Amino acid sequence: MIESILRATLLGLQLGVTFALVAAGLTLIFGMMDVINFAHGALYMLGGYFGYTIATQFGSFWAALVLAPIIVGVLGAAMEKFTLRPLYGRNPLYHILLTYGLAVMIQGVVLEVWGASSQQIPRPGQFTGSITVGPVTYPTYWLFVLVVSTVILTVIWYAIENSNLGILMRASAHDTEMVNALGIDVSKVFTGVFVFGAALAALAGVLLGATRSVNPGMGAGIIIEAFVIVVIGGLGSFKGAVYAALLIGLVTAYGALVAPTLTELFLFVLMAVVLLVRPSGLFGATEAA
Amino acid sequence: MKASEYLEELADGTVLDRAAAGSGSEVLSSSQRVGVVIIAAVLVVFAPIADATSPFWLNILTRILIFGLLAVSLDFIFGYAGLLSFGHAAMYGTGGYAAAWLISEVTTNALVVLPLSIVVGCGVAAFIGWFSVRARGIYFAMLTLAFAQVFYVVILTDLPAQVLGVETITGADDGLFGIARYGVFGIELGGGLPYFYLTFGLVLASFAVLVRVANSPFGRVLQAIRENEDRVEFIGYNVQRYKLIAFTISGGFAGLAGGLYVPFQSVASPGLLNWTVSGELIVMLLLGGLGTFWGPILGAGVVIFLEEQLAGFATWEIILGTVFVVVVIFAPRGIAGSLETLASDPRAAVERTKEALSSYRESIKR
Amino acid sequence: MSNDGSQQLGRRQSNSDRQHLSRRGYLAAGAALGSAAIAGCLGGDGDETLTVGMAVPTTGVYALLGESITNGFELFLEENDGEINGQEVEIVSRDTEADTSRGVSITRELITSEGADAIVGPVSSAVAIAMMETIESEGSAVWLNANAGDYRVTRDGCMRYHFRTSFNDWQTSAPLAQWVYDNIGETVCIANADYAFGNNSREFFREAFEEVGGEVVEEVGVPLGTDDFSPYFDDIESSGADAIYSFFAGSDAVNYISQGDDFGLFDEMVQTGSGFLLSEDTLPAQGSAAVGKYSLLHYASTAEQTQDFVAAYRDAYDETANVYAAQGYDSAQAFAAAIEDGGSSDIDDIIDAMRGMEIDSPRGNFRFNEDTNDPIQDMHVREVVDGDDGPENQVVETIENVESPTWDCSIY
Amino acid sequence: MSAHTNHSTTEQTSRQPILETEGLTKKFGTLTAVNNVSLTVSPDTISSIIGPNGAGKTTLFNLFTGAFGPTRGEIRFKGKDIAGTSPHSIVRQGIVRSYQITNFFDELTALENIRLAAQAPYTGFRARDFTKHYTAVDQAMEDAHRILERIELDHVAEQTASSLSYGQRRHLEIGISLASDPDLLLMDEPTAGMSPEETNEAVELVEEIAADTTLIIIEHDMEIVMDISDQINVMNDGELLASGTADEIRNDERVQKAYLGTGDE
Amino acid sequence: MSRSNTEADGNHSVDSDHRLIIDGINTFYGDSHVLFDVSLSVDDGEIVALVGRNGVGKTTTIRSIMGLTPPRSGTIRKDGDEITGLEPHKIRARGISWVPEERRVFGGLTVHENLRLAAHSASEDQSDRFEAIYERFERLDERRKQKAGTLSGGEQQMLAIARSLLGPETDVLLLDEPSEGLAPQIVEDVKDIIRELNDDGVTILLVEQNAEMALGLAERAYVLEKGRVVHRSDANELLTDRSAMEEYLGVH
Repeated sequence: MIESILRATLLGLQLGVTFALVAAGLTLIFGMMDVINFAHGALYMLGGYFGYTIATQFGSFWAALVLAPIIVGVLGAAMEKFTLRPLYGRNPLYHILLTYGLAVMIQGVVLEVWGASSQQIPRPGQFTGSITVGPVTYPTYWLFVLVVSTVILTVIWYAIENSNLGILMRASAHDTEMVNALGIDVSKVFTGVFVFGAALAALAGVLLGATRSVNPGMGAGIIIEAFVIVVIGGLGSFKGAVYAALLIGLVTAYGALVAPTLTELFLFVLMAVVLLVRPSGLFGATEAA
Repeated sequence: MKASEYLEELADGTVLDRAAAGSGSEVLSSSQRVGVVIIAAVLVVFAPIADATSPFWLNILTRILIFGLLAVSLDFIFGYAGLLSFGHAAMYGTGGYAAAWLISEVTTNALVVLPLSIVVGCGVAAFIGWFSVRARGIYFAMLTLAFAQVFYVVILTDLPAQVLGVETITGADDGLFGIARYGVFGIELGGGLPYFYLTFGLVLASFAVLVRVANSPFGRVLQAIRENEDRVEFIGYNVQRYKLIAFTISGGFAGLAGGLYVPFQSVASPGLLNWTVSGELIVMLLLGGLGTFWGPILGAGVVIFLEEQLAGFATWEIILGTVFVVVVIFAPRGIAGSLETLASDPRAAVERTKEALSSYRESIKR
Repeated sequence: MSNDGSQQLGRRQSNSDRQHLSRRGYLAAGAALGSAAIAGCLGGDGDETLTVGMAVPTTGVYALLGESITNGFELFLEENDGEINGQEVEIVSRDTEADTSRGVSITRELITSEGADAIVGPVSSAVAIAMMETIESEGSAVWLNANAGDYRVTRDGCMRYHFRTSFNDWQTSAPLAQWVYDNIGETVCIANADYAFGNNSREFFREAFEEVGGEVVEEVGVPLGTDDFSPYFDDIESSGADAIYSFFAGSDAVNYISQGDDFGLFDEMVQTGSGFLLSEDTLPAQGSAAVGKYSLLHYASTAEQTQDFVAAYRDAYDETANVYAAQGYDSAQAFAAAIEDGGSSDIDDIIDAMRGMEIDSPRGNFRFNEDTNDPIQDMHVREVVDGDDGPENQVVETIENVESPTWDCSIY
Repeated sequence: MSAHTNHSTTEQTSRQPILETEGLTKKFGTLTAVNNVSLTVSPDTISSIIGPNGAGKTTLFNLFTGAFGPTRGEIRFKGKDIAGTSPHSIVRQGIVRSYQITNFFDELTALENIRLAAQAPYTGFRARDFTKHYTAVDQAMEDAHRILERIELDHVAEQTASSLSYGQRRHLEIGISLASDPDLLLMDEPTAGMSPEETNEAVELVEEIAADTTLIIIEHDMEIVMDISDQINVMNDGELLASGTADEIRNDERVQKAYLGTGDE
Repeated sequence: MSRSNTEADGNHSVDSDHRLIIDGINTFYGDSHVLFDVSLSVDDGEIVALVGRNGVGKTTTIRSIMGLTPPRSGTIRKDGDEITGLEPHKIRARGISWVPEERRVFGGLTVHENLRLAAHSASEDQSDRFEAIYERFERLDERRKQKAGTLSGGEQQMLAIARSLLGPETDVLLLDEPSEGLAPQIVEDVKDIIRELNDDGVTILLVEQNAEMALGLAERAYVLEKGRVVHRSDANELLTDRSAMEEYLGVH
């Protein structure tokens, strides 16, 4: 019993930090550009597929971990420049339709290129066994995912709090026009944030693609979870997304222990409750602004 | 501009105004009414021909009408009253399930079942709305999404049966199947043509009712809420209650659409309630033209037609996705908006297209 | 999260059906009201072309299955120059997704608009159950059930139009019970995907296992489309059973096997299950984690009698033929034989010809039960071993002529 | 520069106040926007609220209209405590506010803007409110036309509000408030940004309205304030510094120090 | 008044004295026409006031110059180079800096972060300039780590001005309603700062509702009404012209 709770905790944390990688991009993109990016799940999926191809073709997981986010980042840049940018300043609804269209498109492309069957990214050789700590035996690779994601999140967190770029991002989420008038080319920042978010989602796709199967439904599967996280955390808040992702990760893991069929229900009830109690999410900016 | 400003604009609908045709005046101008009547007449005449030559097209048409009704019900609350509901699938699905259950257990009489579908749609909408109408903009959308997904999961996991300890109520992931079509006083409406006429009649009537309500004192208050929610409150209207009632009315028509769709398909499946249905509906609305009432029906028609036609192409998702992307970038007022511009001033339409293209080039150059 | 949502985000049509595009385009141009469609509706005698409607998913978790069925069907046609009994065969393929409502729509469309003489599919049992009403009421096409194994189609439907060219869920579960009891142990933990098909499999297996004297000590239901299985492993492990019996398919099967391996689930317990747990579509992704696990299916790509089919399939599609491809192939065989035997594409003639028919299948011969149209076939217990191109299934025992219950169905 | 002559001082004191606050306080987090304000407004008078930016004038208005509830204290309107009542029902009870920044329905016509407000008392959730055509609420339509004439916008009735000139928009703003048939009208800087002629017209309109409505006005133009007010309330830092007639305020030392400063406006 | 005479004819020639020339700009918000052929100029080292009532287009003029709401026609030149229609960050790079109405400091950022952000757009390292800024704005120095949203109105105004001085060298400062909502004493402080900056050589275009304050600071003034320049003159001259003050600005 204790073991299963500890394991579920580890799983919940691991899911939390990887979900946070996906949700971080989503929330930052919303914060700065007011874009509700429905295609974000598709970018995560592309990460999984590029990761799979690279890992199997070059036989190196590490190449996949580095290259897939770069490729998806470049695709994200193109997406931002050619489809999103002309729509800035319009009602965010149009971005919903646009990115919905993009998600459908990318899914079609994935089916064309990779086909419909489930794949899995081969794990790196060093992480095949499992580790036993106290009462818990846990697969090494899963711990690796937990550690790597946590490290990346911490670095991002620190950067957002302290670096010039982080200050820039927070300021842009607040008032892009003012940032622009201070002499900063905001459209470059937009592209940068979008690329960054896309690469993070792709990174999560590679990391999870070696524990979960890579399949054409994975993008649409994660986007709703990501939305729930972003909404609970507060649209535009990175900090909120991280906390909410951990919350959702743990709810998912514990929910499976308690009442598997109702886990999904918990997520939405949680989201509804948070919105009713704090309409702008846990760390929403609306009240402060 | 700040996010919060957009949200405010979204909430009070000032951005949408420009997309919405006919705001500030009558919903559905008299020339548009004539158009609706003509199209309706054509459909009445065309139906038996289609039935005799290619019943498949009659089927498509029936589906388009049902989805058109669903789209108009959403347009009433979203395009007209400015509340983006991301949970319309819940009312649609529960209305459908109610019909399925009643038909299998009680009666196939449409005069009994359909009103109850409407009541169930209203009830679910009132429940969701009661929690959600206090929120605005994106938050309203997210709340409706959350509650609708709750209904989806409840039906998918057959929670009522689990709670009551009976074998099945919603049929879980299988849904309810073998649902017969309606009869009215012993007249079977099982065939394609009778069912088409039933649907057609009800959709037309619903359309007329919604247009009428939109043009009623109540409806005008909704329009004002879309434009400036706060001020409506400060000229003495109970805005929350207006929103709740509007959402409930809209839910009733969504329930009716479900009640028409389920016997038509002979199954009620949990997929009816999934968020993707709500998402597809919004696509239909934006594609057709928000706030125009007739545009969304057109949008429903185009989406269903494209899905059917492109289904022969291996890459159809890519094509469909591209169509959405192009429309959204170059024709933000939807098909209805483009048609209106084209009809009123063809030269301006050409100009606008040129403008749209050059501003696109401009924006990607930077 | 359930995968139901994902299946709807995009819908897609089989890419194995390209030659058909031009006709669809032609129809799109408005000719749908023309003579081709009318001729199709009339069906039957004097009809030069036979129309086969493929009602299978080409998107979502079941997409690969749908594609394989179509490939198998087309392989047979190619081997016969695209003709059956001298008549040209046209395949019209439509995506059911795993959406019951859509399944009904396209079944209706295939029959009424395309004038299909046969409906092949579907993959999902929920879709099959939903389709029953339409097939029955249209009454003009034979239904070659190429995968949907839910016994309720036999029990509740019991339709003369319905022929299983595949299996039913009793066949892929119950017969394994005796083998597990004899070869592995007396206690079993059942872990299955918590939906109709998985639960049917669980019930059938438990009944059979208890009947032979074994004990089911734990049952673990996992929601369909689960990404992370580890929270469920503790219950399975702590049951202390000798064996696990599972029903999972597609990405669930991949996740369950590879994560179970990660967590050392199979160190103490022997994994068994329905054949879909360890099939050609999942093995490459499961990799070495799959080795040493047993499953029951009416097909094994390594079986001797199957090798010609596997070779032909590899030539055509550069892939190892899976069970779904075989089912598609057999659907084509059954249809062709019925047309040739009956000498007509009239629905009644087809049904008469097909009743009790024996098929020379790549899986080994099978015949239709004369009361239920369900197959009577050999079932293979298979073990995953390391092959030349990665893991593959080796038949360890064959249970012959497995005949399922009739569930009070007597069609004729 | 004398007090408005329409209302005599004896009349004011002899009648029950229309609006009365007691210890009214509103805090936003750590900021106290309105601090322990007790004031009295007599019916059929013009009261002004003056004070520097941030003194709490607008917050006071927002408390009166129910935009938010007070942290502490009472607001009595016609003897009834209305603190915490929802804005729409406060409007129905007779307190209406007009805005400094025009705040109406840009895409609707001038007539529609007014008609909507005039319609409120005649509309509820009865069947006919859903089935009738909106133009068929005769009483509201008549009221709307009457008010349009009164604010001299009848010639632009069919133009959309967004196409009106600045001055016209200001009039429309007042018209909307009048359409709600207020007993107590709160006006936020009715002359802000107006030219001298426009200002004169606006003052005339205000005085005309005052003939049958109690008014509370936030205004910066001291000359106007001194000219038309029966009572002047001076606020500073959320507190009510002084309250009295024009002469009393003019001679109040605290007011001179805190607000009028060096000025000889 | 030779200077104002040459402008009165409306035809400007490029003159090296003119830091900033706005020539016949027409600006729209959507379909609504806000500025009508507005022309004005600001010379090197000057303080010029742009006054008028609410909603006459003062802020729009500033926004047009800054590229936030680019004019549809007309030209804007800085030091003789046309900058019309450039994006705001490019205009900032040319030395024009903007202190907006209502200050618009980044409330969630600390005082120091606000300044770091402004310095970010400069090509060279500006860390040494921070100290000069903090020396000038002592109140900010004390509150380096405080969130800007918690500052008082006056402090926020100081921060907004300080922020405009970091980044690329500022030689033209566009000040929009710096006295708005400030207590009289604080307004005096703001005036002092504006004078100091001007003494340091910064050219200033000052938009004010508070006409007396603006005219007290400025050398020259333009009066806007309904989107048009209706008056231009020496600031003192306008200040003493009671009828003009009353007519245009409602000051009695």
